[in-house]
Amino acid sequence: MNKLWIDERYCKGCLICVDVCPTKAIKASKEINDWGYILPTEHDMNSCKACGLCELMCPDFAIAIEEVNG
Amino acid sequence: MKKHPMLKYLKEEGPLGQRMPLIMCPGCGAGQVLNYTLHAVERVMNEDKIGKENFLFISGVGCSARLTSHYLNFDSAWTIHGRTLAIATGSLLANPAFKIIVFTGDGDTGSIGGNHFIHACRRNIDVTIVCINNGVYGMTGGQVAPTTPVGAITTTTPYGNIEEAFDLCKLAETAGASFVARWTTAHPHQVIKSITKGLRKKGTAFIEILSQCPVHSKSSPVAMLRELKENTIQISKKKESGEGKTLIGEFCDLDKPEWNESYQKLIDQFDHEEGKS
Amino acid sequence: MSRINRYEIRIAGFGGQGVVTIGKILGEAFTLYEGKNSVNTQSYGPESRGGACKSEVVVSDGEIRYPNVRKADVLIALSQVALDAYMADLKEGGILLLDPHSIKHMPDRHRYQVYEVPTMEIAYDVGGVRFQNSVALGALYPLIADIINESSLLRAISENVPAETVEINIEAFKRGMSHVKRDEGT
Amino acid sequence: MSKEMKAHNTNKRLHNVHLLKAGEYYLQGSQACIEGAIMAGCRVYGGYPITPASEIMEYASRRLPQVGGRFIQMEDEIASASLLIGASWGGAKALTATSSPGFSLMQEAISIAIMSETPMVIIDVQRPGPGQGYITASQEDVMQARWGHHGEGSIIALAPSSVQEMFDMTIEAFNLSEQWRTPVLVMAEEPVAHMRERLLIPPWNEIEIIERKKPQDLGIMPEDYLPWGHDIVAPMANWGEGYSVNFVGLVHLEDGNITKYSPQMHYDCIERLLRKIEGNVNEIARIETEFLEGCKNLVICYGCVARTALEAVIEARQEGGLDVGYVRLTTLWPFPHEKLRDIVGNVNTIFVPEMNLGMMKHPITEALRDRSEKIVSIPSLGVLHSPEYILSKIYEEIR
Repeated sequence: MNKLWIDERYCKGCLICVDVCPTKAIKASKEINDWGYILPTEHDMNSCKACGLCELMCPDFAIAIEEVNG
Repeated sequence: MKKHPMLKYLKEEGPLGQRMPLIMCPGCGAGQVLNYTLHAVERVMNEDKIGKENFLFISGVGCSARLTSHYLNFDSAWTIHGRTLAIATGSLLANPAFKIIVFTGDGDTGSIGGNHFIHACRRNIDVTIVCINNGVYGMTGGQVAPTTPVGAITTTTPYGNIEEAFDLCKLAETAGASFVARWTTAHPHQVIKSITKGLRKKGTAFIEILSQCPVHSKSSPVAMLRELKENTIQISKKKESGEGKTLIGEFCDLDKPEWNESYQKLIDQFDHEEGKS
Repeated sequence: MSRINRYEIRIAGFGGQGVVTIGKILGEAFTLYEGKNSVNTQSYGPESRGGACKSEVVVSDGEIRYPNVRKADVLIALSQVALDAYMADLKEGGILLLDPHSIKHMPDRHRYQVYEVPTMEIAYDVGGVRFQNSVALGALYPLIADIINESSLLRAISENVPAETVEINIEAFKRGMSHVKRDEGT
Repeated sequence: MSKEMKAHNTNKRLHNVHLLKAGEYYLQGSQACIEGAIMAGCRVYGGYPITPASEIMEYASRRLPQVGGRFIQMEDEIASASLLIGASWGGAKALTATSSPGFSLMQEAISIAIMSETPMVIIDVQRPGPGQGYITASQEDVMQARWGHHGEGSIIALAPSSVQEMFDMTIEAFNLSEQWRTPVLVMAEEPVAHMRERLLIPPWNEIEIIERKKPQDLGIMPEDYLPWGHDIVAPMANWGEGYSVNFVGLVHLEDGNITKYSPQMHYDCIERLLRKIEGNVNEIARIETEFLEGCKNLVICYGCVARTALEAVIEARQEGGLDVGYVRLTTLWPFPHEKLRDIVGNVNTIFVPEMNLGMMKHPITEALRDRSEKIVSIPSLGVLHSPEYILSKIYEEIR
């Protein structure tokens, strides 16, 4: 199952990644962080195909998918 | 912790401390344009074996301009509002081999930078202009821009904008740019393809990218990205679809003499010891 | 009303929480409806959203010369970043009004009169985050009731919000007033 | 003048129904500035976005149409300043506001406005420089205000320090520009443009408004009219009034003729421009003073720094027991050398707090060098001095 990495220092909670993910592998979390942002979090990483669209469309270079095969 | 694939091209830390995050507002299209541009630069560096030191990023003033400031792991210049192309011309005269990417906005290019814009295209200088068009002056607080649609309410058109907007691509094409394209931030792969082409293009490549400004349009980044997709139509399919949609795609791709290339011929007529190839 | 000389109120949070509006409303209430002199200033980071943002009001019966807060009598902190940034300028024993949901850690509480009011939560309950500033004003009122009348605040609020939301804003103000409680926290 | 032309002449206060009623308001300095311009009869605004002056333009875009005026956002600051020249000679009182980088771009237009004696008002909400510098408070343009334009000639520059003065001084700027046929600069700073404070607006018909002297009013016929003659301040016929005025930027005779060049004609043309302003400094320039009687030390300041300086002076006198006087330059240019010398006796130290590294300190030194043992700059960059900071410098020198 691939692993989702969010860099809380950079993410501003725009949630574009959640919207563009073709397999709905990630979703918006409930928590608000110190800067008042709602961060993306894992929803169903089994469905993640590591297509990289979330990384490609991220305005703040704050998301990365680590491919874990097998 | 796995990092974003393009972070290696940014300076997260400097010798005197933290430099990130980007100053952009949440969901701003400009950050995405930087993401796409770095993908294109990486492709040209790797496939064409061009060293990182040949790349030069120049920006003016405004939200688009903040993509350089102190973030890039490249030579970069965050300069004067509207004067990017005059500065780029200077760098090219000093070193014609530079691969120059100009980050600019619809105000930086179409308003204060208008004169330099049309002259750079006329001269067809070797530069890739990445124009982030969000249809508003974002950094200063949502004022009207030369690309704001008629009727739009902004902080300086409280009763509706009465002025027609520029078509920056037509302007570039008419002024003589050899490569002109328009995409949106919702078309990442096409943007990367066009910027890559622009970097390989000899002469002025003007790539306009329609981009979202969530703060000044009181809308969400996600909703605006969807709108950018729905309200645009690619040039190849233009015939079937009706009016009202903005044309995107690659509008012109000509082979024309590039300024330095022509000037090199002037130099070559004189024999220089070192000039003789 | 007691005479005051440079009573200093600072409101801080991130862009979009109505920090600037609170300052403007307070200034108008004091000057137009209480006859006091007041100066309202605001600082804003280059980013209008998500950046640190503060607004200040200095109130005085006499002339106000230096316009900025020297040592705040009241600090309203609506986010952690804001609290960290501006707590140092709060007078010893000054009033610290904060939103407990967005403030996770608050060192040396004992040095100030700490009051808590869940402004964000009440705002959502009343109708949305855009009413957070009226909630905060409502929470502030009882703490400075000796220098301002409720009617002045309500009138200033109604002058500064869209006409159709005046009722909801007044409701938010009342809710804020009733929910503010002294945090006796050890 | 044709009927349409008369109706079109936006200089008259046609729509006074929308003027702010007399009374008490709580406005931002940027808003007070536009209300002042409207009261003065300004009906044309051209500008360009720049932090921290955009609020002035935004408020103008809302207010001007309401009073029958016209607002335009131009393509840049060069265009905005050039627009003022066209509007002024077209018969309108015209205004723009910018900040330091934009102010640099406007210098060429200011220069030709000085040469052609074109009334216009420019608000400069100064920000730190050079380059993009920063976006907060600064007084680093005060020398550019006087010496930024190329060539000789002088200019009038005022320095507001409150929301009330953003209103009053914009009116004063228009009156001075019309009275002396010159560009007038209002050298504001970010704090005074953005702060909100009480603003008292008098009834519009009680505010003294000065209009440019007209050849028609002096019975001067078009064929006899000298656009740059008749008096040290020449009467001004607008375009469209049948006087066939040839606006020129070159050295010229009083009728605008530029062919009869001679060094003497050149000297006469330009020397008059300088004398028109500098020669009338005592009438134009204003100074405010407090606690000057027999004071041994003195603070000379201007703009919003004056607010901090007065607070510090009062505290130094009350708590420190020091005899410190206070002088505020309400007008920066023309610099009031004589007035200063008339009111300042022999003192030990003159403190000059400025939001720069020492600029107005130079003309102050030139004027009062022989009246004070020491003239000490109190510099601050990008932030308004705090009273504590000024006090610490005063105590450091005097204790």
